[in-house]
Amino acid sequence: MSTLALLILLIGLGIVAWVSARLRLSRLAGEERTHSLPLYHGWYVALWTAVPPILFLILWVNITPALVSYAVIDTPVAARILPSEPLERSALLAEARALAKGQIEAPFNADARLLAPAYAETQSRYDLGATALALILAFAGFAYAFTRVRPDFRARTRVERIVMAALLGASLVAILTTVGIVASLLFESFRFFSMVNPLDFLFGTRWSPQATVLPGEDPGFGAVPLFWGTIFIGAIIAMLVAIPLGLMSAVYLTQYARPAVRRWMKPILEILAGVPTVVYGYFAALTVAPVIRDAAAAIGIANASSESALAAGLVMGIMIIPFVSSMADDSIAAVPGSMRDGSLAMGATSSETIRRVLIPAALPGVVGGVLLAVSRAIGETMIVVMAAGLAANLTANPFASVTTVTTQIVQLLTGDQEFDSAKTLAAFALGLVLFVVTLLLNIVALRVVKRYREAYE
Amino acid sequence: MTGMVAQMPDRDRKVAERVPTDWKTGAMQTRIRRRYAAERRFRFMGLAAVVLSAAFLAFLLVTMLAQGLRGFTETRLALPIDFAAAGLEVTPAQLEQRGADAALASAGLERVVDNAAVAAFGPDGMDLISDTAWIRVGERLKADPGLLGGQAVIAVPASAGVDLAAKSGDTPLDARVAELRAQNRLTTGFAWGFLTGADSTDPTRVGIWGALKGSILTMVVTLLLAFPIGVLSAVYLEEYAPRNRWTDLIEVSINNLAAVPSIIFGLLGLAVFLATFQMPRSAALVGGLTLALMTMPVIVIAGRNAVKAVPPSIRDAALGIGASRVQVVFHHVIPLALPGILTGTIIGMARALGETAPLLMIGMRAFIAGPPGGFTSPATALPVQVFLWSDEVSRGFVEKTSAAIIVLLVFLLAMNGLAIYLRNKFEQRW
Amino acid sequence: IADPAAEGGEPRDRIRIVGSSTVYPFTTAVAEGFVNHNPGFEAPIVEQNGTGAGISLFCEGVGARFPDIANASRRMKPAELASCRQNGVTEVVELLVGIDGVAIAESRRGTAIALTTEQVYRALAAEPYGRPNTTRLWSDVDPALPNIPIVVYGPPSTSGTRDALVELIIRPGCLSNPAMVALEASDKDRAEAICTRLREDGPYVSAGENDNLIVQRLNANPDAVGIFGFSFLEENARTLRGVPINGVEPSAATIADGTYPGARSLYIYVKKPHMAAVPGMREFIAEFAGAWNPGGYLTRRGMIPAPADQRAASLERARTLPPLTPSDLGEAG
Amino acid sequence: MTQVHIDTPVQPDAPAPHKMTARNVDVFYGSKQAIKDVSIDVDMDRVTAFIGPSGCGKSTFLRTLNRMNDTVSSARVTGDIRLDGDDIYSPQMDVVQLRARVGMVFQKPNPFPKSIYENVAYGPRIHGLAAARGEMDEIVEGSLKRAGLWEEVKDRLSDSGTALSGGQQQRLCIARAIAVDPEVILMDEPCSALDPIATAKIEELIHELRGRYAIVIVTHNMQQAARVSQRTAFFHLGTLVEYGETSEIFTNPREVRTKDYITGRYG
Amino acid sequence: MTQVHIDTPVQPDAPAPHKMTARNVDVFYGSKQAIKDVSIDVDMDRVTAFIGPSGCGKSTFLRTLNRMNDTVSSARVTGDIRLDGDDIYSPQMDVVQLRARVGMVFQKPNPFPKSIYENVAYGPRIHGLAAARGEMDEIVEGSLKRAGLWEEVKDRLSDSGTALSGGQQQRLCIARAIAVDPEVILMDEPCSALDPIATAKIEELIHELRGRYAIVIVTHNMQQAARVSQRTAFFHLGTLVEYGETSEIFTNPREVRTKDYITGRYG
Ligand SMILES: Nc1ncnc2c1ncn2[C@@H]1O[C@H](COP(=O)(O)OP(=O)(O)OP(=O)(O)O)[C@@H](O)[C@H]1O
Ligand SMILES: Nc1ncnc2c1ncn2[C@@H]1O[C@H](COP(=O)(O)OP(=O)(O)OP(=O)(O)O)[C@@H](O)[C@H]1O
Ligand SMILES: [Mg+2]
Ligand SMILES: [Mg+2]
Repeated sequence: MSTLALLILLIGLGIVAWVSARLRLSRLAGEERTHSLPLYHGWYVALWTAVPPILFLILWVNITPALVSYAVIDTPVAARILPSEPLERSALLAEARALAKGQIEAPFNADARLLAPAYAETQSRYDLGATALALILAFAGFAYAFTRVRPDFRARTRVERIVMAALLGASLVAILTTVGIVASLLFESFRFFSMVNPLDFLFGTRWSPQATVLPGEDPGFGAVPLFWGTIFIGAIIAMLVAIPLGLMSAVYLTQYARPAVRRWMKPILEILAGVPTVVYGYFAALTVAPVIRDAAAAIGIANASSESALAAGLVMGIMIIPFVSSMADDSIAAVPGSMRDGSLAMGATSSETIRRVLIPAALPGVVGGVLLAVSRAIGETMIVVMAAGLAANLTANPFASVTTVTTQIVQLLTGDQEFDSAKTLAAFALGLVLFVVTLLLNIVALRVVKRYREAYE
Repeated sequence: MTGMVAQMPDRDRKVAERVPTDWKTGAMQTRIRRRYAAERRFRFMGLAAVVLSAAFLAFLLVTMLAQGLRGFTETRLALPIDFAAAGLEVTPAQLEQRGADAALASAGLERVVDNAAVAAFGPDGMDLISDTAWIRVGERLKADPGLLGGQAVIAVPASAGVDLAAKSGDTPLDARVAELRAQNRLTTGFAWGFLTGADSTDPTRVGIWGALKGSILTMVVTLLLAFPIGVLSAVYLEEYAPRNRWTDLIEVSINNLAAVPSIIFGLLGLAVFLATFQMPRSAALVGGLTLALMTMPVIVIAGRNAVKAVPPSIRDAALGIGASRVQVVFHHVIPLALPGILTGTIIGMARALGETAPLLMIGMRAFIAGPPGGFTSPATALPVQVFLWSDEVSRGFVEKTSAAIIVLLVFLLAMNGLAIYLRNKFEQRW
Repeated sequence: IADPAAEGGEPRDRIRIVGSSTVYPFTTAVAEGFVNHNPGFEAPIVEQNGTGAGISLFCEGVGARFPDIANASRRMKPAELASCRQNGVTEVVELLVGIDGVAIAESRRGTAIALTTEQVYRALAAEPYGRPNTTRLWSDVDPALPNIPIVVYGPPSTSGTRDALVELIIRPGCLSNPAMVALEASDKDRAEAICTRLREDGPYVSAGENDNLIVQRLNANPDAVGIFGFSFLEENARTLRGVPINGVEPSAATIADGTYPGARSLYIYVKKPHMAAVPGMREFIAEFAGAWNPGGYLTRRGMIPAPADQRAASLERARTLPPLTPSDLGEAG
Repeated sequence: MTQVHIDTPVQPDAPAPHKMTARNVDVFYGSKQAIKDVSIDVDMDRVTAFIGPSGCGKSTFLRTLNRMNDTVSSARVTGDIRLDGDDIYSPQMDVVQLRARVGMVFQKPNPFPKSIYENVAYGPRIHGLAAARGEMDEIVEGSLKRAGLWEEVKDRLSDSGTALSGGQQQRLCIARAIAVDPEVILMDEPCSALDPIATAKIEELIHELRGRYAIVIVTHNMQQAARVSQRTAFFHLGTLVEYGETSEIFTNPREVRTKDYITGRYG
Repeated sequence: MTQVHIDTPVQPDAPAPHKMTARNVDVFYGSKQAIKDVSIDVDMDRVTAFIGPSGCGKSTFLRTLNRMNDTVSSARVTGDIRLDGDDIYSPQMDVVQLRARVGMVFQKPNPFPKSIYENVAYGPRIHGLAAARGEMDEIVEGSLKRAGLWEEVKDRLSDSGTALSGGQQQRLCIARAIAVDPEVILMDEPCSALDPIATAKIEELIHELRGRYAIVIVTHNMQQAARVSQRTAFFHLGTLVEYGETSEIFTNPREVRTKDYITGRYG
């Protein structure tokens, strides 16, 4: 029986179990009040019936291919034709299996045809076993749970415990993801650092990665220009745009604008954050960058690059406006209204109230928001890929081309180079740095925001 | 209290010294005028910030529209073909069967069309019509097999050069196009092919459907994974989690994941899904998994806020009549928090839909000439398509890139609009 | 438990192609033509990951997990073939599909200059002939050249065009000096460094992979020179002009006959065992062979057709599929 | 504080068992003690009022009586609280059943954002009290009638419960509590958010319900305590200062703090 | 409602001008009328108390007296309110000055999250009342002394105002209001968030301030109104039910609603 059919059968059995548990309960209980509603008894028995065999099936689906393959290897045909080289052998086995399942018509290796019947035969034997085992499990589970159905049985508590386990499991996915990220970055980074000295990487000022690192030579993996470029674009230029615009927009919308204006303008500004970054990148590269270059040329700056830090930073700043403004908005709104009333009642004007009371009181929240915005900006990729170029310059000239960590990751991993080289691995090391920096930024930002929230709650 | 009484004489002495403030003096009036001026300036700065930000948005959208709308049209050339004389080895009966495309391709339709172009427009005829004009002719034939027996004038897509010359000029073909236009052989129409086709190397033939379908498949995977996991963990963290080091760790992870650069998720996908689990490269499945990990924290955070916003009085009410905590959550909290959760989900999904960098990492930047068949077949996604087209050699791709951006923006604005609508509709009902 | 059959990967229904980004636009065009002309087959997947990376992926083995075809903007190296064979990829078929040029170009509004490979090397190398590069103006390189600053927009170090630039122009410019030839014999690594490293102090600007942007920059800065694939020059012939190298201007003709130094042959490498196992391989190769002739659609996309005799030879190979042997490469190399 | 001897004023004649008894109850929020050594009895057919200045622990103590404090993770209860002689904090006690038997009405009316019918039917539904739809209809009607709301809402049972006026909402909450057929009803300042007319209605309702349930009511309004209760407990800073017959407490308090509070010297 | 004749109880002897007068004031929130036709006088050297059940409009009316209702966009005020004879709702009236002259203290102490010194100095600074640093020091010291807080905080003027206890915070807010040298001080339930001891301190402070300012205080606590005020206004459902000498209102109310309220029949 195919796995899918078996799955459907098990679900069917679960439904039968659900119904029969309810019937049994109503027969046993009669008019008596039961501890748990029939529904929970139904679920309890259904889960016991269906879940163990399904878990078994999942396990089974993952291990049978291996078991079947080993069984096939032990057949006389296989002993005769299987090559000894592991890769070839495995390719042959895979093809034989595909032939046996009818997934392909012709194999790469003609020998696979000889092996296919053995595969088909073994596979069907194992499938039969799986079906039998699954059914036994289902009935055993059913019997166990069914006999426990009694009016005073606390089925609800049991079922709820399972629900809680599911909830806990879901929240662990976040941890798994974090672990996955750290593991995948750390492993490759270690390999990189075995080729390149970490100090050279972190403090070197020349970024010109070569695929192979010759001993005794500057490997060109000094990431300082990348770090600088990232900070220059993401934390300096973008913030010069985003902080004043975002903060003032938040102030205007929360303190001055009529509710109708606020209701409309806020979501409109939020669209700025919803536009895909690849669109910003295109916009920056094709519309903003040429304007900036021409403007630079017009004011006599020679050699203005068309891929300037300014173009990327400017557009990124625009993208970040809603982050700053919504965080500022929240923090200003979180300042108790009594502060504002207190100041107004002293005869302060609105702007005095905002500047001297509200913003200072909201400052930690605003700062936290800005830090989050910075972390978002330094992680931004596409705008820089498309608009700021690849030149790892260590320059403070906004009209020059600079590059960022994320851009280099994309370049290193999608450009023309061999895998496993220092160049590829460098991408993971850069990713690790990026991850650590955003982690720190976030922890600081969340601390700041939280402490400040607590101050008012 | 007794202490206060003791100080009283001292206080009274000091207090009497102040003269009442005179608000009518000139200095005071000037001061007040200055304060009001500062107030107006400040307010104006606020307004300017809002207007400026909105103007950026408007400028961006208008630019994209202006550049992209032309991408939805195509230039067509009226091409007379004499099928009867061309010797096409295909019968009308064949055209009505399933293998019609193959029959036409092997019958040499391409050659027939090329010859017709040379016959109609002179030696440069083949440069005037699109390389794939014959496919359009084939479609006409399939729709109307009767044409095979005679002559017909069929509007076929013009080549990229002609298209460009007709739309914007300033190309080597300008003169030729003017001539054709004078002969009334040039028409412009809506490029349906753009909405139904897939990637191509020829700007006159590219379509957005392949990328769109890739995006849809990716989003389906993302939604199916991120939504339930996100909602369940939001509920767990907000309603059940004991305050201890573990939950702190989960919280920190989630908040951090929501801000981790998207490209890092790409690296994760590369290392875990592709390298460790051996999943197929370039597949929507892997893209969806990667984006789901990215979207999940966004949903968790929105979900927690929504759950938090459900007034505790509702929980008390349910607990007070003997509902268990799981019943409280599933009967009351989740239904009431749902609008908030959905809003967060839509916003997270919109972000995932616009995401490019992680998809580049897992190989969704390949050239794929047909729409993806399923979750494991190779696919691209809309934003990646935009990125790829922006890098194309041919100038014809500029307007196609903008057109793709318009399609992408329409989707995103619709999603954001829906989120805003939900938020406004369900905002604070209690 | 590890499955002994799992390393072979799942069976495939479509062709997978990897390799050079230079050949990529042509291969994708062929892939598209292939789908149009053979509606029954799935569209091939074409990835651009560079000649070197592509060949190394290609050479990893025979079977569904491995690509069927590698695009290459240069010939396979004997070492690469050796690694192929080591992994069981014994039957590799080499097909010459056409010729591409690395064009040096400038805006039509600028002062026309002509260069030699040696001048280019001296202007762009990090250490021309072992000494630090101090040139700032073209006239520093050679007094005969105009007195304008050296601004060269070229491919980044991650790009295949960069490899071609180095192989076709920079290295020959370097090796035109006999001392360097001698050095190469004595200290290969040092010679490699001197002859292939490009300067990073400003005049050579690594532009993005996006060649369109280079074109834009040249239009903006008439004194600048750009280096990119010949097809971009053709596409933008109205605004750009090719810079003659060693007295030869880049054009379809000079590239095809090999007189332009920046010309390179484009290859695809095919695994013979895959021809039977992957659906559509034969048709795909046939499609390629139909498209590379003069007037074929590849040439309309900027590829320069190979000379007629080479085309005929390739066609014959596409039919008979003779495996590549080390001696073939030895003859070439 | 003087130890209050709780048995004196309660039952001078018969040893009828108390519905609920609390003995030496302490409640802590983290390390902060909110209730100190409180002992009290709750009887059927009586309304017991808790009074005292803000923050003295009235609500806290009330919530220990049906273990609603379990929801506050920092809260910890010691001492002995029994319902019909069963220790409600013992592991054998099922909180869900406990809360069905000891219902609660809150300060702010908190109907579910569902229809009026569903609001009342929710409790019976989760406890499986009605087998059929008709039975449920009966329960809903009966509860609404006893809560004195039936006449006002019988034609719009499917309207949202939140669309009612404050006083109606509070009566709906009472109906909801009654619907699961509890034995004790705890009310935490049930009228403090209501206008005088609605307040009067609720007070009247309490009078009517008294015959059937043991009722405990927290109130800020001393006049209200005097009007509705038979017995009054005065809390101050977490301790039970005085506990006795309402008439006595209001006319002749034994403690000076009680007297000061009742006459408005503080609070 | 019977029209209250407001002149009768006020000044039987002399026509000394009132500090503030309100005549026929209506306040609307959107279309909902919160205050109906209220007329009242506020005099120097007197404390006027507003009492009434929750939601009757006490705060609303209080806030019309220094135009704090301007901050509620839906609020609309009609009628005539004068400060020293000037219409405070006329376009010529500068709100900034008005609020400096009519100070306000709120229900919940709301010191700014700044130092104690800066809290008090804030008003004088924005109004430019102090030319030099020394002058400002004097203002701060004087205000804190008058608010009876100086001795408690003089050694920690640079500590944050929010670090004080609730009662101290409220006195800080009073000091802050005093610092701009107002003529009228409005207090909206200034003690409702405070404990009895802090309340007593504030009540004492009000007694002392009475000599210098016209004071209006809203309170829920009738005993408090009786203790601190000379004149009392009783509001109900937005109307002014009774207004007169405190002693009279509490001992001999003319209206039955007033009496019911004072004796705890409702509210
Ligand atoms: N969840 C909690 N965590 C910590 N402390 C709490 C909590 N709930 C109440 N408290 C504290 O316990 C004490 C008693 O609070 P409780 O709410 O029982 O008072 P109350 O008498 O009901 O007051 P009120 O009349 O204002 O309702 C107060 O000091 C309060 O601050
Ligand atoms: N900003 C507002 N918008 C709409 N209605 C309001 C607003 N503020 C108050 N109200 C309404 O106006 C009426 C009077 O409210 P107000 O706050 O003045 O009462 P109050 O007597 O101060 O009550 P409390 O004793 O509870 O403070 C109430 O019905 C209230 O709901
Ligand atoms: Mg309470
Ligand atoms: Mg009020």
